[in-house]
Amino acid sequence: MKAITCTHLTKSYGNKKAVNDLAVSIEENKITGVIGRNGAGKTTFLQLVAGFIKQSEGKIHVLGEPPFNSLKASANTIFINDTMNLPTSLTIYEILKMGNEFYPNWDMELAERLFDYFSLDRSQRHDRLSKGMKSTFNMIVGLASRCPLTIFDEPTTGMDASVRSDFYRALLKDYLAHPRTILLSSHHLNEIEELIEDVLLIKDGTNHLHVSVSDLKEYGIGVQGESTNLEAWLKGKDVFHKRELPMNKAYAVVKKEQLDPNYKQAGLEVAAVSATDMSMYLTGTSEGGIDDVFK
Amino acid sequence: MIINPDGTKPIYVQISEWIETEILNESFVQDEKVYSQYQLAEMMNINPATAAKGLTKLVEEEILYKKRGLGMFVASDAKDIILNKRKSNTLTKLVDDVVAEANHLDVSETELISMIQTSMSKLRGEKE
Amino acid sequence: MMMNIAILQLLVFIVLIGVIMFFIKRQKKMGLMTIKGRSHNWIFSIYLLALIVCTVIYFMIPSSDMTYSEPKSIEQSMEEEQELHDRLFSGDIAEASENLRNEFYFEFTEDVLIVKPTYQDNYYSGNILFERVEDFEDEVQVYLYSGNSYIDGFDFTDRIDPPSFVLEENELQVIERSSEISFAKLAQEFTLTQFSDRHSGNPFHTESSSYHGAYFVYIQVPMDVDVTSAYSDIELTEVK
Amino acid sequence: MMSLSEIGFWATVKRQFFFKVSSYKNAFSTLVVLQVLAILLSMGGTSSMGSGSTNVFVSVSYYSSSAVIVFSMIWCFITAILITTRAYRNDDFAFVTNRLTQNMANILFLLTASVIAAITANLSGYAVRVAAYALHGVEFVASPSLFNTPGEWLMSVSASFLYIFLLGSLGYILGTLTHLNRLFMFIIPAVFFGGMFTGAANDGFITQTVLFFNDETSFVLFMIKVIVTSSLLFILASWITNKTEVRL
Repeated sequence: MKAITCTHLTKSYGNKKAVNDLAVSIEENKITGVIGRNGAGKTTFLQLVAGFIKQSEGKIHVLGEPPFNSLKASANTIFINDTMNLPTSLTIYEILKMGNEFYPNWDMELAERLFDYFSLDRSQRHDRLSKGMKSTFNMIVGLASRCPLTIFDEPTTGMDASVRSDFYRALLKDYLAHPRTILLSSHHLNEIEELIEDVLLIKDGTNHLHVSVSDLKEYGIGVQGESTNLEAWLKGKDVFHKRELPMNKAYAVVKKEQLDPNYKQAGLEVAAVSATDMSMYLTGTSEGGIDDVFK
Repeated sequence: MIINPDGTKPIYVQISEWIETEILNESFVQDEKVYSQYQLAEMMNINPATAAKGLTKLVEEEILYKKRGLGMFVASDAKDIILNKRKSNTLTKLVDDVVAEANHLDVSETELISMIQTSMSKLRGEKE
Repeated sequence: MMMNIAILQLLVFIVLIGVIMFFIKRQKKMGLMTIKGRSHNWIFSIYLLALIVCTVIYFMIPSSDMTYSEPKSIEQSMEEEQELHDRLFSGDIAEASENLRNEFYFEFTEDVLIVKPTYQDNYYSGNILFERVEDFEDEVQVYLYSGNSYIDGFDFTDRIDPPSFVLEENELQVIERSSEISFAKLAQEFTLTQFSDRHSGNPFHTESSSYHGAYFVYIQVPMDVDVTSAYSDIELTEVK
Repeated sequence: MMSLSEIGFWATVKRQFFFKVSSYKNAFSTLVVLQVLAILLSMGGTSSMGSGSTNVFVSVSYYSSSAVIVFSMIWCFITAILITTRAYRNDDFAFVTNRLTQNMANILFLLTASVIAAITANLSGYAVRVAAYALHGVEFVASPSLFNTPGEWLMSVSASFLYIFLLGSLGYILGTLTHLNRLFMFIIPAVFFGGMFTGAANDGFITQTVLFFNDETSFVLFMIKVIVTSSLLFILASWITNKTEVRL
């Protein structure tokens, strides 16, 4: 069964299409990383999935039904975001108890343990928490709710490195014990690369690539050599990235399947490309990089 | 073992290589059950699907065998397979390097072959 | 006067709305426009307790401290006064003793009695009656009657200082004294008056009705005494 | 594998309602502040009348909790506007809801708030009177029928409740309209209170609307008018909000 399926999914604000003709189908009980640059449409896509907003065009099904205004989708989905609203008149501990009331799978014991582990103050109010503490608290809500569809949108904003790794570890352990569909958005993949199974790369509001992380790692290959030789060799190939190097050399990233054996004759060297770099090249705006600015 | 996510080697390859090393170290002996994908995920802090892929790779190479519902076990000739694989991998790499170096130094193919033959007869002579 | 009240009310509400809007603007995510901070459950509890205590106290106020009034219509008051008027004009003062407010006795040896009421705004609102009594000899008897005064059915006639009389030579002066009366009335909420016959159509204005009883000066003089007024426009009525 | 949970409509409304009661509980502190303010204003006598007949000057101070009821109406109005603002609407979506359950829970909350406000406002009448009794060394007059019967007290509470709830539903629809266009935020209160108290629009829509309720001398008809009007306003508000999105 698919947890999320969408076709031609479009969400426009005025003339701008935040999500544009996106088609994707995400399998149940997988952790999927939603990766994209700022403004690529990640949050809009996740809000559509959470049923917070209604699509302008296309179709979306979450856990079997359109999520907008669906009580079933709401009960089985939780959306965690650093700007998420929580009542400020309740203490954060009261909010946990409220979550316990609302979410059928809520694990209060887990919530309390995490609460104590991260030494949160029970009588504190959500709006008074520091950015990092707020993210930590939101993360606890997201984990404890044990929703069949759990969405974390940039969950680690403001967290320090140790809390961050604690969070990913907690997420993994809880996922192992209670497998569920998890969407985890981030603009850098390297942090979550080990954790996720699939990657959904979003660029310009649409599904740019949806593959497993290991496939992403073997998706492209870096080629390096004399500029002129490289140029000649690159003809007719899909180039994801290219940059000039000192001494008239250049580096380019192409699709691995397009690596023909004659590269050695052209005096070129090859090297694998990390998934993080690959995702960066794929979601980048143009072939050129920051170096082009300084030409 | 520490997973290196920035490395160019996919994580599942790192996992399978680690298990191979454990078998060579005899941490796992013949017909012993190895870690499950969940144990690996927990230990290495990785997605269980990635761990499963690493295990599957070893099953494909017949280093491990699968018992339905019970888990993965070390094959009887696992050690040999690993050793052979590593040998051939290492040797191939060395040969590649030699060829590349010979190319740089303008050493012709026949010259290189004769160098290898000399080296081999020297080795034979030492043994005798 | 009414205009000023309307403007005042408007001002109060503009200020109130302003204050509320200020709170909304300032604390866009506060615990519902309140004093910031922790929950204020105790504020509400204390308030409720205070209200209940006040309710108990209210019912413990001795009933003697309160005057209860039946609402009385103006027509009813006017009818009562007309009755008094008719009695006095027919000389039936024994029947009017209920409305007697003051009486004076003077020795009088003159031939003409000049009644000099106190003018207010060039106008005297009372009635002056006189009666020639057969067995009167060198004497004048002055009775002051008045109709009852009501506000919202509450009879405050007793609280008014009635005018007194002074005889100087042959001039009978009416000395009016001013009275200031203030009292509190427990009104009903507009949510109740709306569905009763006292509905006024304005939730901010409690309907009130007041009636001021008129004065009747009743003078008894000997048969041979003439009674005149100090002012030409004041009418004297002889009761026969 | 985690099985999907089915949640009933009314179960969700119930949870949302209890959530609102506990997270909006501070609104009741505001109610206390406003009612105390109104009580203090009422202690001077809500209306005083000077009347002179020649040399007699009479002044009467009327003591009632009418002002407290009016303040409670304003409170409910403002509270209803507040709970329609984005900040509060979005809070609900942190937990389980859809737009219909959200509106239902809001209506239930406003109903509860109106009942509480009506009861305290009517109780405060005694506070006003006790204060008048204690503070003013003046003649004290009471109508014989003043709140002597529980039936009358109940009717006053019910009528207060209906008035307060009516204002709540008005605030709710106006708050919802401001979702559509920000300009409503300033236009509506200005027109409403301006029109109500200056008397400028004596035959205008606002006066007619006020009279529609305030001139109704039959309690049953009044009740029907309020219930029908509030229901229509809430249905309209629910219809408008059924398409609103949660913006972060």
